[in-house]
Amino acid sequence: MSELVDGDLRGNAREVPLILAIPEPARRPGDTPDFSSLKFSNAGEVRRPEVSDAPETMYDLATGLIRVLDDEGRAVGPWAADIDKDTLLSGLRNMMLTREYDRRMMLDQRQGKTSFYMQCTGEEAISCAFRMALSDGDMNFPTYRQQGLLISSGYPLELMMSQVYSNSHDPLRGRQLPVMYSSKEYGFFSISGNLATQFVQAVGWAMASAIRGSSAIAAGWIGDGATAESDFHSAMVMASTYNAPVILNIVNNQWAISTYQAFALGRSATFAMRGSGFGLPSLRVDGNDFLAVYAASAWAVERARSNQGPTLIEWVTYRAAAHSSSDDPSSYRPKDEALAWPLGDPIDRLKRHLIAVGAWSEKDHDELLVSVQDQISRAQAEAESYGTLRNGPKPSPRDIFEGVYAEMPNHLRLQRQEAGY
Amino acid sequence: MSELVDGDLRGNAREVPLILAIPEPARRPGDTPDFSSLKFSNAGEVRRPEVSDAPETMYDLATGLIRVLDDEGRAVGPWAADIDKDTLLSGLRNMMLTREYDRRMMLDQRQGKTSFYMQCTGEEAISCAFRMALSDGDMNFPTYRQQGLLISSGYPLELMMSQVYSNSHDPLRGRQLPVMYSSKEYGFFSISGNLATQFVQAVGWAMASAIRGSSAIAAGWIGDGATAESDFHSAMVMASTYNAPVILNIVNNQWAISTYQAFALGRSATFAMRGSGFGLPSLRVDGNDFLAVYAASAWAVERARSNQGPTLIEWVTYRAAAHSSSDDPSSYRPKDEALAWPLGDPIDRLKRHLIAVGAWSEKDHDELLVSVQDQISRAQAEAESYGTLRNGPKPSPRDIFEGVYAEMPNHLRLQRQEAGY
Amino acid sequence: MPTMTMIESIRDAHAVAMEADETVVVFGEDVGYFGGVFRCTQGLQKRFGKTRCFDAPINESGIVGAAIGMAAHGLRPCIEIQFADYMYPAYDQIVSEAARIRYRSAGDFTVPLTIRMPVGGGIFGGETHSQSPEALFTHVAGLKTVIPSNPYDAKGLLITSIEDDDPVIFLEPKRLYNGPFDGYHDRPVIPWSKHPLSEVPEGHYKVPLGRAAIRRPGSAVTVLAYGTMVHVALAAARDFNIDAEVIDLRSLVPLDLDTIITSVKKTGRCAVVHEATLTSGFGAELCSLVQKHAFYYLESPIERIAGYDTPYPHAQEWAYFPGPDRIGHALSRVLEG
Amino acid sequence: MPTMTMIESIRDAHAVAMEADETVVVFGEDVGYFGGVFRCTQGLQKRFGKTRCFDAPINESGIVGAAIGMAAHGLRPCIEIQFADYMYPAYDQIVSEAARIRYRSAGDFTVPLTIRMPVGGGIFGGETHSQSPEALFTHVAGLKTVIPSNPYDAKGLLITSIEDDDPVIFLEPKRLYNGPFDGYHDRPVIPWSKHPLSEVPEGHYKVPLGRAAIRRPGSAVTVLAYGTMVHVALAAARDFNIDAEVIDLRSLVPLDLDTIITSVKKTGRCAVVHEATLTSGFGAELCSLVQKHAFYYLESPIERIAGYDTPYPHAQEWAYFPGPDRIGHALSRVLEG
Ligand SMILES: Cc1ncc(C[n+]2csc(CCOP(=O)(O)OP(=O)(O)O)c2C)c(N)n1
Ligand SMILES: Cc1ncc(C[n+]2csc(CCOP(=O)(O)OP(=O)(O)O)c2C)c(N)n1
Ligand SMILES: [Mg+2]
Ligand SMILES: [Mg+2]
Repeated sequence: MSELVDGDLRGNAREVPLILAIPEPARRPGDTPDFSSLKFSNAGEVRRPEVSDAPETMYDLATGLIRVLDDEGRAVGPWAADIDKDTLLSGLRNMMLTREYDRRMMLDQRQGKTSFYMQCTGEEAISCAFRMALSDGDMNFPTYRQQGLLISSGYPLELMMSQVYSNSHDPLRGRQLPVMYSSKEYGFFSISGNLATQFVQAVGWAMASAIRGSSAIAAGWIGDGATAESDFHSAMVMASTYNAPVILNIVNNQWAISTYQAFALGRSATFAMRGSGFGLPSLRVDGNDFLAVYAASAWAVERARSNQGPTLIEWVTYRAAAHSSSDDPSSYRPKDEALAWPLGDPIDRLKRHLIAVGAWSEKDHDELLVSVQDQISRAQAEAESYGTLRNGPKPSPRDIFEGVYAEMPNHLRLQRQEAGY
Repeated sequence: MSELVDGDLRGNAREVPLILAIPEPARRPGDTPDFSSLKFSNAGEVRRPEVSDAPETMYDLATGLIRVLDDEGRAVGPWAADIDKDTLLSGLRNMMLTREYDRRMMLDQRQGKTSFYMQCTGEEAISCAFRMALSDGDMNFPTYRQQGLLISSGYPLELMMSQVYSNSHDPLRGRQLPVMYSSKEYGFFSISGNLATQFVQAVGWAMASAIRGSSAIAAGWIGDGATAESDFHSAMVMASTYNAPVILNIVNNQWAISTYQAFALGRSATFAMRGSGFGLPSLRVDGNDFLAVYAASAWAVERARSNQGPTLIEWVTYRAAAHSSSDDPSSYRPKDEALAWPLGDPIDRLKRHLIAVGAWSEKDHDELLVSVQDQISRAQAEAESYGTLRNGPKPSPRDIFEGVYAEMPNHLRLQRQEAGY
Repeated sequence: MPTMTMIESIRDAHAVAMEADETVVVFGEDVGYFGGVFRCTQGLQKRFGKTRCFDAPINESGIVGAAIGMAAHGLRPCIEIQFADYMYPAYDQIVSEAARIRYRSAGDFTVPLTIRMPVGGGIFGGETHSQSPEALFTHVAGLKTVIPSNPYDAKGLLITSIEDDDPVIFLEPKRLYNGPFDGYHDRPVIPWSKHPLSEVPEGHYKVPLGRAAIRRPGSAVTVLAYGTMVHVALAAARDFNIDAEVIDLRSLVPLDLDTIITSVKKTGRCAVVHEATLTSGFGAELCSLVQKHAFYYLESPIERIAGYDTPYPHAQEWAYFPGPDRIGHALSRVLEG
Repeated sequence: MPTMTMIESIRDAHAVAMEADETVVVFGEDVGYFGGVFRCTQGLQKRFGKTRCFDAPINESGIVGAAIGMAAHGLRPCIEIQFADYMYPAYDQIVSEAARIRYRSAGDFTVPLTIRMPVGGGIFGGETHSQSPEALFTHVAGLKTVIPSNPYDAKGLLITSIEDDDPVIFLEPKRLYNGPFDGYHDRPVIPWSKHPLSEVPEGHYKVPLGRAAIRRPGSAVTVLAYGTMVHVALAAARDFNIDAEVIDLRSLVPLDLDTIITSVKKTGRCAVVHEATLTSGFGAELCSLVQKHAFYYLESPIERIAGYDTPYPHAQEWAYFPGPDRIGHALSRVLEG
């Protein structure tokens, strides 16, 4: 293309034509999956610094991978904490509930009961274990793939489903796209359709907590792709400058719709390294390892709660399902890539750990699955009785006009009257 | 303020009230200046890696400070290159021209010949030496404090002044605020009033150069304060992802109007570290050391030109003058802080080096100053003959309507007619 | 002549423009390998190579900012914002930069840039996949704003936009991508192939900016519409038996004021239709122009039929959408007034 | 009663609001130690402490985004954008977030946030220190947009805005900061102390949103104005000897439509004045409302006197600015029409 170069763009010493680099995933549809370019540590390999250590001594944590569960399901290394069996079992249940919930809602979307749905298959450990490390009163600023936070906090499943169905019991009165839940009471900030905006809002919430001398901390959530957004930077700057009590979570599930993580990552080896550039302790953690997630979360929670400031965490995982009900990943990645994911499945791994330590059996597991499926079915039946997007009772069109402002201004009242609602 | 805490914000294990950290400069008006918190290397101390070294082996360069000139004016260490005398003398002249130009324009602003002016006093080495390391055809995307780039490229001073005066010879036809120059021919992109936008535009220009197989590279410029802006991030992401042939320059002059650099910097030790978070080689350089600036610039230029990708450079300097003609720094920093700046004055340091190596004398310097002042005076007289903002010939009001689009649309033609121009 | 959907004709416009001019480059989120979430750039990467059509990080400001830099270098970028609802992070680069660089540099640098984005509702997309932000562009001097209503115009206008030397905002009514939509959401979808304006010439042709099209001549009332609402307005005229003159504006800036005023002087009545929220929508500008230039011809107040001044709701989409019924009743008011 | 400049009354409003409510926090670029480049927050950090009034990194999106998070926590942030021209990087947080969080969460979270920003020209600020982007806010459902024209209103409206439970965009005409300005740039500056509306009560008082003020009763034509243009319109009426009824809107959303329509029905004529660019400016909305609600009373077309559809130029500032002369001639046209 050298005929395109203007004469005046040529300098003296310019022999080499410049080249634009375009990232490309290792494998595309039809290829055999291959994750060999990703660097993972072994379970137990990464050190565990004190929460009070100076951030600049911790930059190595941004390139390793904190893992606790080894291939035999044993908990090993410095991040292996003594977590009681009940906690682990409730974590297992929460993950399974999340997965069954997703399965059911996806099915309902396919059956036309709603317009849209998004699963978090394969990523359940991250939100479920993280939520268990938080306290009530703390606030999450989630993306659309942290339904596990709500489920782990005991939020009524039938209300989640009612939101997905946009039915007459939808707490958001039909206004929001399915999965865009909101619950102040359960520490779950209203989800935005615009990527990354929540990340800096989380920092602001944490700043407010500090301004008010409260002890509640905040957690921001973002996907690997969305770290490219500007508000990722805003959040890092604000958190770093004001030492805000916030945990900034990057869920790196390798994909952003059809775009491989390398487009957001660029030349850096890991997303966690972004935090080092802001002087923040930054952990890179196996997001499919419930025990690692729990331990790293608890570590960051302690840091924030004790006025030692923000922590950035990159959770390494894989988006096993489609991006959303509108997406078909088989057109941009190998069909069986999820199965080849080297960090396995989080539910399976926790189950094997529990069996390995003698706290669980295949039979227990089967029974739990039945119980979980039963719980989902009952919630679903209840939610459907309140209507779905296509059938049954619905939020009122009057609701279109309400809640735009605290009090309805005249011009909206007029529009409502003209509309006849 | 604990009565402010809502009951429901309290968790279980929350003894410690959280605290918001607000950065504060070491000294305020009335205090004795103190820069002891800044970490500087000695001249010659920082190593010089090969341009082709792997970025991840270079992160130490982001925390050191590349310096060449020692306290005796000698050029020492691995970054001391063999620069011929003429280059250094023309660098000296360019810096002095820049300083005298600033002095004169500031005076003219005070005398009402224009509305506004911005000096770069103390920062001259950065743009002057950098420009000398570039080739014609390369493109800068500057901020308002890189007049040294234009001056060093031989752009006519009377045209710069005409822009400042918004007079009848103003190449920008009176449309732009003073100092917002533009010259494609001289490799100087149109300056924007909105901070940081140019940083990612520079990356785009470099990407285009690579797409077209050209060999011209781009340089983006940004202030320490403006690194907090979102487009700083956009630039880093784009440059890192596409390995764009661009040099990303942060001019850290310690202040952003009244705001100390720590508000943008946060917990990180240096601005250069931001680059490490993107896997980019990142240099931290004494910006008041002409030889260091030249050497580091040449290194980064070679990297970009040879398809090895972007380099981030933090130039450490001090904004010796007010932010702009509208600002009075004595209300937010010690009056004599500039004098206490540990890295000295760039003109003075290059002069002492030239004297130390026997290539210059006080007398030569005095003569050069006279010649520079004379050049400025002649240019000024010429520019003023074309009018100033308050007196003499001016751009036409017709110009308001032209150049909004390539061709004037009907609605604008109508407005111009109605306006009577 | 082949018939095409709007997606196909947009894809074709890209290919024609890229074939004709090596400086045309295309990029955006998911537009490279995958070909865009609406598939409007499918096949381009394969055909023109990875440096002519490529994926981008999710950073709208960065995408537009980089495109501005490319344009300053002499390329002609045509970029996609995945949904218009996601253009806000890029708004500074669009308003403060793309729109003003020619002016502020006195022509030293220019920005021949096309920014495509899907707009409008009707797909149960909720508040962040349904917006129509055209008025946020028409207020900005230095931008052109274009919105086609059919495959023929989409291709011709997109080629014109890419070849234009100024930044053009190219709005694509997503509800029209796969077929014309007259607002009756509960009736079967009609394919584009049944619509005459799906006949799209092969190769290069242009539809000029600033030229409206009269889609239905009439004498009772002038209806100003664009994008999806052209089809809905036509349905309203048909079903309410109103002899409306329906004008498809096609480009909002520059605007074809002559066609508008000539029509209003003939009909003596006027209504404006858009999906965007009413207050300060582009309909307000149209009203103001019509009342100024045809004041003494107007027999009744100009009506605006628009989105309500609320966010775009999900479940209540069809109560919110200005459908044929709402338009029909408004037109009746204009006729009675 | 003390007289105050607009800067002083804004400063005072902050102090009163912060004193009354511990949840009010103030931050922005240079607003802490220094007290803001226009000194509107001077003294607040000293008086209320560093966690109630503080400096911010230069990141408008971050400032607004963090403020939204704080508001969700229960604080009432009042933040400054240094110039309205620099709000664009925050536009996504304002439009997609602040404006919609109450709605999308069905009241679960709310955003009691005030965003102050200086607007308008007249200080030789060039294209990026002169803009008037009010229409970019009035188009957005969920925002309120307020713009005072004098010290009394500035304090009362700012207190009301801070205490309001929804996001309020508070626009401060910077050319009025230090004195009323009637558009005659070459005449000596008059200090606020000579103007009756510089008398500002001490302590707490409110001026309600959505209530316009008639600054000059008249019978010949209704002039709708806000901010600086109120003073310029009054000068035009005086110097062209026109019995205009000059209405100071004070808040654009919510709008005092009653006062406007009552006046137009009385005068039968109307003109709208603003500094913002004409096309799709807020004047278009006002025109549309007036022609709809007072159609049968109007005797001539409504005129808009506004900024030209170009960026704001530097040297030609006074040719660009809609001064008393341009307004006077337009009013004469309205009277003749
Ligand atoms: C500002 C903005 N730009 C673009 C989109 C469209 N979009 C929705 S999800 C998505 C991909 C996000 O990927 P990632 O952050 O990795 O999260 P994941 O879906 O993998 O959980 C994109 C581009 C959006 N919602 N908002
Ligand atoms: C988007 C935007 N926000 C705010 C401003 C106002 N402003 C102009 S210069 C400046 C300080 C910039 O400081 P820094 O980046 O350190 O550059 P320096 O002036 O020190 O060279 C600010 C806040 C602006 N011009 N643009
Ligand atoms: Mg992802
Ligand atoms: Mg600075």
